[in-house]
Amino acid sequence: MAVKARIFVTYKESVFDPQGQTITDAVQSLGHPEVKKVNVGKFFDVLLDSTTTDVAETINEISEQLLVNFNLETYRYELLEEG
Amino acid sequence: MAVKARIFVTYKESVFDPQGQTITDAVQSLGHPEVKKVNVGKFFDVLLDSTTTDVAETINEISEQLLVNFNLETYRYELLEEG
Amino acid sequence: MRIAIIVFPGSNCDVDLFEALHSVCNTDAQYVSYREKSLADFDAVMIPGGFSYGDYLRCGAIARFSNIMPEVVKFARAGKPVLGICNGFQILTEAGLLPGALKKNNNLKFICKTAALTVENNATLFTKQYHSKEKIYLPIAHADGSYYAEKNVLSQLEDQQQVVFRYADENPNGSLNNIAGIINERGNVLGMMPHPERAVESLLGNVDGLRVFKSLLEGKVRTKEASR
Amino acid sequence: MTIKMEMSPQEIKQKKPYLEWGLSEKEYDYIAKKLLGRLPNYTETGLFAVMWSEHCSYKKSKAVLREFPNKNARVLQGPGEGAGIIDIGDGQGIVFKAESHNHPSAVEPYEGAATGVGGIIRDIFSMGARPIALLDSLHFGEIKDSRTRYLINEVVAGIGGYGNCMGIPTVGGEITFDECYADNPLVNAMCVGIIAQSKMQKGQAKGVGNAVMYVGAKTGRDGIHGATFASTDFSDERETQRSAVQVGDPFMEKLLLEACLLLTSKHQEWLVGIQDMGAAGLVSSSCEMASKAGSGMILELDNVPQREDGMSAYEIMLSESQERMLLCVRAGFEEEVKKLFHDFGLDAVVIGRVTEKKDYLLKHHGQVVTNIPVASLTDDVLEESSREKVPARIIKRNEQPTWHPGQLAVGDVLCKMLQQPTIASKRIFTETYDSQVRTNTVVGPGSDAAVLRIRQTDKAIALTTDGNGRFVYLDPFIGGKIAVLEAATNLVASGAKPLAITDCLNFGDPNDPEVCWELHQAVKGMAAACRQLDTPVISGNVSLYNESNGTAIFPTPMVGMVGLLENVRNYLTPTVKSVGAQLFLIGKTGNDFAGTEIQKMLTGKFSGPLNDFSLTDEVKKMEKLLQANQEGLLESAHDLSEGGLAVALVELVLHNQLGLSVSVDFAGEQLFSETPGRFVVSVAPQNVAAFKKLMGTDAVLIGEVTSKRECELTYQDGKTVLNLEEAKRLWEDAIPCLMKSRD
Ligand SMILES: Nc1ncnc2c1ncn2[C@@H]1O[C@H](COP(=O)(O)OP(=O)(O)O)[C@@H](O)[C@H]1O
Ligand SMILES: [Mg+2]
Repeated sequence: MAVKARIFVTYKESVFDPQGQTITDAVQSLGHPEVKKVNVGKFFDVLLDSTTTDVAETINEISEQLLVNFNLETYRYELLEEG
Repeated sequence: MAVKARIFVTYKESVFDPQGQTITDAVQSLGHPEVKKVNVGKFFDVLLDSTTTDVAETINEISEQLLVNFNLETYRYELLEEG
Repeated sequence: MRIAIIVFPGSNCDVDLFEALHSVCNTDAQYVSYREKSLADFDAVMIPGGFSYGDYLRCGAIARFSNIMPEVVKFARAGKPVLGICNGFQILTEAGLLPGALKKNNNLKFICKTAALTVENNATLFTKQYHSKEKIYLPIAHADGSYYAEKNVLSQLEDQQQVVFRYADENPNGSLNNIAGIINERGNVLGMMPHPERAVESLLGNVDGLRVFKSLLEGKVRTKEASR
Repeated sequence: MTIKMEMSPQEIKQKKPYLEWGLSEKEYDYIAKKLLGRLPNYTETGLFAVMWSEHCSYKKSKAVLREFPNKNARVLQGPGEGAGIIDIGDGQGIVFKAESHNHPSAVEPYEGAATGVGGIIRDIFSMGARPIALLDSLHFGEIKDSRTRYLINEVVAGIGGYGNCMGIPTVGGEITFDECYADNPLVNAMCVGIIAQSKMQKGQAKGVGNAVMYVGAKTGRDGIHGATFASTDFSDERETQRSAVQVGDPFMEKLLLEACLLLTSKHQEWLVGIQDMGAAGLVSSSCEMASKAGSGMILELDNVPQREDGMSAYEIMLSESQERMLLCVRAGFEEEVKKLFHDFGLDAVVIGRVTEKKDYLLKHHGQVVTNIPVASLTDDVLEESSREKVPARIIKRNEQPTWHPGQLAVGDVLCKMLQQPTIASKRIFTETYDSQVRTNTVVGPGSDAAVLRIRQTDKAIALTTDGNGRFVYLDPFIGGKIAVLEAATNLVASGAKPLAITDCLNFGDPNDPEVCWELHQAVKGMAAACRQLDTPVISGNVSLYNESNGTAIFPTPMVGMVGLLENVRNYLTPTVKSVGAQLFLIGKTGNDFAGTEIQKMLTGKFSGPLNDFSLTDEVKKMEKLLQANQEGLLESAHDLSEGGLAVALVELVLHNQLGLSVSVDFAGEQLFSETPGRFVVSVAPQNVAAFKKLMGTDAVLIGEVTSKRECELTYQDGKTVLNLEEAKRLWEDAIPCLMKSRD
């Protein structure tokens, strides 16, 4: 059986997110003043094979090496149930 | 009190995800053969003000009008606890 | 001088850089594949613009893991000149040779136009032939050129004159402190978003970029194009 | 989408699923009775449906296309291959073609436009050429609702997204706006490449036993029936069409481009033929390669690299997954070719062989799923002669009184004119295209034509696209002539001699006899102009069924033209260069108001008959102008198009700080007349005598360049002084402002 994890990557608080701002404006002008703010992030769904001994280690490793740029971004992950 | 929802947007199953493919190749060649597949998605964190009468309706409306491209993508959302 | 032009899958300004060095500056330039494992015999390394790996994860994020990059790092650590242009700049930040990162442009679009710049530091290997605070014009062509670094990094860059080029008149992309190009502390690794290699021939309407190369090649070169 | 249980041949005959795929009952019967002598199975029926679609077979337009001249001494490759090739001397050729992606872009604008660009690039490198430039001709509805703004933003982003990533500069094109394109935008892309003549390739599969190799991206279920989708009218039931949407992968295509060019330039002895998989994917590329060589072919579909599980033969053959190429490789060199592609990280797989018998044999899971003559798919298509009928609006047209603007407040009208989206600055769009990469762009977007130098020579090429709906709508024949003439004047104004054209014929439903008449007349007009100019049609594309919910677009042929400058230093732009230079108007100005921007601005529509003109005279005039330029007599040149002389004059001084003083001997309204074939040029005082002598009565002195930042205009019935900074601001802000507004 395979393991699936979802890694969430977002801009750090201090980093201005022009896309979030643009979308917030667009949503509000579409007639949704009740929407105060939209932030955008990305996620990676990672499928690991069942032999993976230390899932957390793999996830952290690939996030830190490749998927996340710590100058701008932070991440967290969660394990997904098998779908 | 405000309400926060997270909308997850992914490519439909049948749609080719060139980004995911390229990232999968990169992760594997970094020495992680245990990673079988990486797919990329995006999410929107939406902050709604407390007066919002029908959260589900707002979320579905802005997803369908703006956030999701139904030619290629699907979405689902969940309500987040107050952070 | 022998200059290595590193070619990654998806690089596409490699030819332009080669022509600027070879045809215009009469310099010995060589393409070096991302797969190579040696930079011996080269006097300078340049990383061209383009879309390495399609810019699919983040610009430059995947390229930095290629075989050649540890060599580029060694080369830089040895104090030899390294220039990254556009995607090359992004790769240098991803590889940690330069601080900070390049975000999506504020208008969320690719922008190709001529940008006004001031030469903030003309005491570098790459800018000796410009005047201090000289206003020049160079083409930009990028979607992710908005420079970002934490406050302390920014102030260090400013304090140590590491900001080499700054956007003048208008900030096209939202770069902090209007930064268009920075150099490392040691002064041998320059990253810049504008494309000097696109501005080396009067036929194409602009020769303001020529002196980036001439500075590095130090009077040793004969050039076919006189500077303006 | 997976069809688990396919219908049997008998069921197909009874349930007629082919009707939905665009095959008529008559065609089905012909195939069964005459071509095969048996009922076609499910896969075979699908192959026929897609190969016999208009998009692949041109069954409805073939007869008309024969009107085009397609040969002269310079033509190295005419229609019939991935792209046409024209000789520019020194053993080099210029390769070019245009392609429409209208329907995919209407449904999914970003990916539709992006994959349109990707497709046309593959056509160019499949010929062995290095792509060096892209152009795009776009026609949208008026910018007045969010849907249109969305379409524009996404289409423009898709074009830039693909071209920028590939490192091919987008150097020119056009964008116009009219309500008729609201639901059916036109997205036409043109790609231009350069080739050493010794490296020209063909899409052919010959030599029994040679390998058929598949390279590039894996096959998925994308775009099944995309070709037939492009060939049928679509209404609002878009839901069902969505599987036709494909996603572009420009990074993959960049790898494919470099790998293919390495193969075609360095290893010609390994290669027999190469073709891209475009519309109708594997089936059209493979059977066309076999058909062109008179060969047969056997394919093992299990070997086709697949992205999804459980794909049927039908799906594998019809998939329009992007970024794939088909090669015919000399037997014995399969491993070398594989290695070459693997070095670029690409799949390269032998999927079949060339056979002797002229049959098209497909095997899947050990069974023969198709066994039909190759020619039945490609050559035996029932050509349809179309009934033609003159539209009522054309018959009634001559009864209408000729429309005149009448006396005008020229200054105010001109200011409003500069804000018409079709005339206003398109910079917010073109700025998102990398127009300079490869550092050959001498003149980029915003001029009459783009100019690219050819390295290692003194030469340059000039490129333009011109689509013209409004004139063709009023008079297809004269409009067709104007479309070609307009492209030629753009090149001449850039200093280039026109060489050849490609085209996209964007028309409505060909089952409508009126549409057929329009198509035929427009092609006749275009062909006449091409003959006179000696610019053969060396490639092109037909896009029919451009209507939504029953309303047709303006019939809109797009002309992509390539010209040559023997010396790059002779290039011209509209911008005037020096104070005191004399301004000349070339060509007579008539009362040509039908179909003009001023007519649209003042009346809200296009109406009335067009005045005909002599192509012989036009060509003579252009030749003289080219000669004047070669003799170094011109400082700048600009051809007159939308908005006539008034707008053209302002365009001479948009990019500098100079002014103009102009006086004409006609009425103020005629400043907006759009008589075709006119130019305004500037000549330094010392060259005026020589210039006048050469041009004779074709050139009329109308004024001079001044240092005052205004345009002083004197005409028969008045005088206007236009503040140029103000004019420039209006021209620059019009589209950004419209794009920002909200519904
Ligand atoms: N309007 C046209 N004028 C001239 N040639 C055309 C025209 N339309 C199509 N052709 C030619 O017919 C051939 C097939 O065209 P097409 O099916 O569009 O090519 P592809 O298979 O690359 O999509 C090409 O060589 C093309 O140049
Ligand atoms: Mg023009």
